[in-house]
Amino acid sequence: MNELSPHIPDLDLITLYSEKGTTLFSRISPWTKALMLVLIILFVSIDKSLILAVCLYLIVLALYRLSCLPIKKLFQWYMMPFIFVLSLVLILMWNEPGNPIFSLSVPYFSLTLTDNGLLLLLTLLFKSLATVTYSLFFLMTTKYNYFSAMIYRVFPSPIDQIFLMSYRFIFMTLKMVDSMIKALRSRGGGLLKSTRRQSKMFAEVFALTMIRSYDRADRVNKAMEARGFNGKYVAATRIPGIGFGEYFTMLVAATMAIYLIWFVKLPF
Amino acid sequence: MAHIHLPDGAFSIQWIITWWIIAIIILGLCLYWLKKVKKIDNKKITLAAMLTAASFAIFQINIPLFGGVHMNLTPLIGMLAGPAIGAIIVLIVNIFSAAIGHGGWGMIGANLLVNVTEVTVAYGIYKALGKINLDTFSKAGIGTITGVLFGNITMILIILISGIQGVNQDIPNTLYGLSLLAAVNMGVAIIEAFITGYVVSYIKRVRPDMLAEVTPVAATAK
Amino acid sequence: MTISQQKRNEHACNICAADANELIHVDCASHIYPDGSLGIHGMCFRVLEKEIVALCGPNGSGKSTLIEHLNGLLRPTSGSVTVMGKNIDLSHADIWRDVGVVFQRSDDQLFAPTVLDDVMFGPINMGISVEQARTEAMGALKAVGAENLSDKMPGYLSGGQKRLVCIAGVLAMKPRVIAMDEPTSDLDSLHAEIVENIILNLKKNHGISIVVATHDLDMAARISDRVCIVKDGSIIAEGKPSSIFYDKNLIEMSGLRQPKVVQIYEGITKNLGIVMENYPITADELVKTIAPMIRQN
Amino acid sequence: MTISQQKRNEHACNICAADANELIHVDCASHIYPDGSLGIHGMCFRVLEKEIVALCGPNGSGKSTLIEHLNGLLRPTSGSVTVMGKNIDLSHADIWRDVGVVFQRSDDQLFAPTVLDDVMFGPINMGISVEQARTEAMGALKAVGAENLSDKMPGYLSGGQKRLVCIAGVLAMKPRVIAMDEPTSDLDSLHAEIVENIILNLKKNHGISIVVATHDLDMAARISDRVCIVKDGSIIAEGKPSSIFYDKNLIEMSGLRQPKVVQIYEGITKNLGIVMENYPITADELVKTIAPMIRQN
Ligand SMILES: Nc1ncnc2c1ncn2[C@@H]1O[C@H](COP(=O)(O)OP(=O)(O)OP(=O)(O)O)[C@@H](O)[C@H]1O
Ligand SMILES: Nc1ncnc2c1ncn2[C@@H]1O[C@H](COP(=O)(O)OP(=O)(O)OP(=O)(O)O)[C@@H](O)[C@H]1O
Ligand SMILES: [Mg+2]
Ligand SMILES: [Mg+2]
Repeated sequence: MNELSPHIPDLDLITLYSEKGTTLFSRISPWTKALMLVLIILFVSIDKSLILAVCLYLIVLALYRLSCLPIKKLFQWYMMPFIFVLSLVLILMWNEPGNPIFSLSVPYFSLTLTDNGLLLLLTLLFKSLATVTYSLFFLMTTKYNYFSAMIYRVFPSPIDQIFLMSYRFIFMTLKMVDSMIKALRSRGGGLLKSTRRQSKMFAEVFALTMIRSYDRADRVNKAMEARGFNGKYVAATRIPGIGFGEYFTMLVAATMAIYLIWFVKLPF
Repeated sequence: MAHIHLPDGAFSIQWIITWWIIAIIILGLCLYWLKKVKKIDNKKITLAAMLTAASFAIFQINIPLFGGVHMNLTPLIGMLAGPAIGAIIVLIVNIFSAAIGHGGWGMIGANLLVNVTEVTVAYGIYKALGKINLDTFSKAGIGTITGVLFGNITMILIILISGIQGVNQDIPNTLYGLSLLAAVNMGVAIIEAFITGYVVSYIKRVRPDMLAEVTPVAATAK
Repeated sequence: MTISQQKRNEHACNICAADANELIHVDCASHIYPDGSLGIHGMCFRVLEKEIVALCGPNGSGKSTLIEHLNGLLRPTSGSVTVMGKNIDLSHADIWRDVGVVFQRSDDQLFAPTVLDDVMFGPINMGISVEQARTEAMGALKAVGAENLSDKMPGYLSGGQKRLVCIAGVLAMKPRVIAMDEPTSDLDSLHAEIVENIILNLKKNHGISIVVATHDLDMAARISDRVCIVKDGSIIAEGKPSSIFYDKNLIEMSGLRQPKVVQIYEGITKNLGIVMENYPITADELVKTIAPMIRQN
Repeated sequence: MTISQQKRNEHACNICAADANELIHVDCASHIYPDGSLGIHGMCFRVLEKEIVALCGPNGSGKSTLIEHLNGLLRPTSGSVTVMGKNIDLSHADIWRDVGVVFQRSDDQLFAPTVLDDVMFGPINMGISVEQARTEAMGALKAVGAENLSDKMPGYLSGGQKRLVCIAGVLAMKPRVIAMDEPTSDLDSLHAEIVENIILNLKKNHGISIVVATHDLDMAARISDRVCIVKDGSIIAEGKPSSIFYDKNLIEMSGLRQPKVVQIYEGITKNLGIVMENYPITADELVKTIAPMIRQN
């Protein structure tokens, strides 16, 4: 999807890796990876130490690397998570109680960055990067049909149906949007003109995306009814179960996490 | 979208669970209503899936204004799908977003509450303005601005209540910081309002039946 | 040359109503879309057992609208549609089991995350178990030569592969009739040939009747037993390909062009001022007709 | 029969580089999509002044990818593309003025609320006044015979009408080259003929060079001055339609089928065991070739 942004993960590329992957991580049970995701989220929510956050991040990064996934792309994709963390913390990190590192004062206004403020930023950043990296690792090592079967098992109807169908439709919609923007660019539409003209042009693209999604929903629904759709469809892929070794690894990981969080005193 | 997806690690575990529970209750109510009261049909399901995909795809478009803006058009979802299906749509969009690293998994509960507020308020305002003599562009624009405003307020409340892990400032200080954040958000909301206004008036012109949720009159008149 | 040129009167259909091996009978059906445009109008059409019927007509003539009537996706505003002796207005719930539809755009039909899920969708809706549905689905995929695609994501298939999977999805339900809407329009000639062969095969080996809507009169000439010319929402002529396609006035009046083979044969005979004796409609037949003319002279 | 069968070596292009009336020169360009699939590979291609070039190749051979390189929508991963003497990597901003693209799906191209707005979009982006843009747009609509559609909403047009509007939208920018991606695939034969005539007319009356990607070899034979056979991302053969399409091995090896006319002529000559003398490629030519054979015998 070259007309879209390079800093947003490209679903086609992700799917390519997940379909072609042959490393150990592509073979272990998707359920294991899902449970590990839960463990990681719990970990970053409970943990208060920067050191542990960095360690977790490095471990996840190593997993990512070991699965032969593209590192350069990963760093490009960090952009949005970075912005989200910064926009939240960049404002809150000032004037934290602690030892001042840096201070800025203009009339009526003073900003002080303390060690705790900086720590706050870094900790949240690493925690966030750890989960982001793990999510992408999960996506890029798990086959699409396993995901669909998991969605089918986990969510109640009709959420599962909407979810599954939208999972498929996203690819079609992205292609459609991509070609629309290409067509616009081929007539000189991609260049920055007036703000007003530019917003109008994008609004027209968005409106068309919506309208055509509507029409397409109509046609897809017809095609489904032609095959007897009665409000339920089944994702039938068999998902590999969790192996003994995988249970064991998770147990060890969980125990270690608990030990590190509650029984080890770290400087920060 | 309030344009901020709260990242994982921002809230402590108690609050993550709390917001999730509230979100699940709201979703449960929506599901109950859709199944028992509204009797959702197959077509609505397909349509919701399409809107989910469209909303996710639209977010991926980089608008080259002010160095790059992304739109999520959550208020528009409200106007097209109504609040109940809208809630399911934003849930799925949030899950997709979390999967590619935009917003935390643990934060889906909280993010969902913010989005549901936007969806519901935008829907309500647009519908309420239906009786007033106002052009579609303004109605949709006002709906969007108000929706995003309330979404922002919800977000500030959620952050104030749960607190960011590691932040030890007093409430006024935090509030001050968050208001700044909200102000930036409202700036983006103005672009979003303009765009949503255009989008809705385009749709109104070409496919008025798509706005049946908010203007039932137009649908029957067709 | 005998064309059963149907008069647009109400009794047109009653004549054929008695046919015993009739699978579908569309009796003077009209359909007006909500926005007032006329989809079909006074349409009389039938499908017999084990035949391939081609619907040929210009853009917007109502081919797709007719096809959607065949399995109850659309209901006629007036007139009636009878499938396997059942009126679709009265007992519509099961019509989709008897008549499968392959839509114009494959992308709209392939909605499931994987090819296998998609092909299993129909059988599961018929109420059989998941295991059995899987078997049916694999069988159908095999019948179209696409069994190796079963784990793939539909989005990543080529145009031709998508079309095969769509056909398999319908075939898996073992319908009596399959209607295909422009099955070869976006395919290259090799893939188009594959689809043509599948169509012929479905009739021959599975005993399925097939309705094909198409712009490609050459293809229609090659595969169909009967051609219906659709114009302005109704069938203005039907008959054997050889008789329909040699009626130049009829074809041009309908906003079409004769198949290449016919154009060439007519060109030659006209150029020489001789009378046509045969009516070749495929390239092979044309060669067989002309070669002796050159030789015998 | 002379086919300039290009060897896949790096110097293939240097030979033709000196051509003075060359508008576009694709020099050994390769494009790898982000997901690793090969769009084009070692592609050498050029467009001269006032010519119609047909790109023929099976599904997925890289025709659309090549077309998107012609006006800078895609950049080659390696190799280079030169348009009107300017390398698109260095000075890309204006390429879209010189080369217009009509996409495979009209729907993707028509985005404005009315036909006129849509056709005016290009001219306005070129920086001219709205009034002038309106004049240009109406002129372009007239050139394709669609001036009466100007107030309509694009969504409600028929397939053929949409295609005409797309062509007008490109024409309004007065490009030197127009590339069309399967312009007739979803059209009936009458509309296809209209589009064919517009293509011929654009070359004759406006002096525009046209690149047409198509599966329809019969159409390619009728309209093109030069045919390029695309396979696996590069051009494996190019030449006059009469020489390319009579090379059965080449065509079949590329995964295509010869045009109907050629199949018939070859069939006849083979059946009679005579040597081909002419190489007819349109129905008219075939008739003119065969009729005397029958008469003179
Ligand atoms: N959903 C719709 N709403 C309103 N009018 C429609 C709709 N679908 C088709 N029509 C109209 O009904 C008529 C018949 O259309 P239909 O799609 O059946 O033609 P077709 O023969 O399949 O054409 P094509 O060869 O282009 O596919 C046309 O005039 C068309 O504009
Ligand atoms: N956006 C994309 N991302 C990845 N691969 C692509 C993309 N577009 C095309 N390809 C691949 O590039 C190759 C060439 O595709 P292209 O669309 O150029 O072929 P084509 O000749 O136009 O085919 P068709 O006749 O079906 O239109 C194919 O293998 C295709 O799978
Ligand atoms: Mg049709
Ligand atoms: Mg193509």
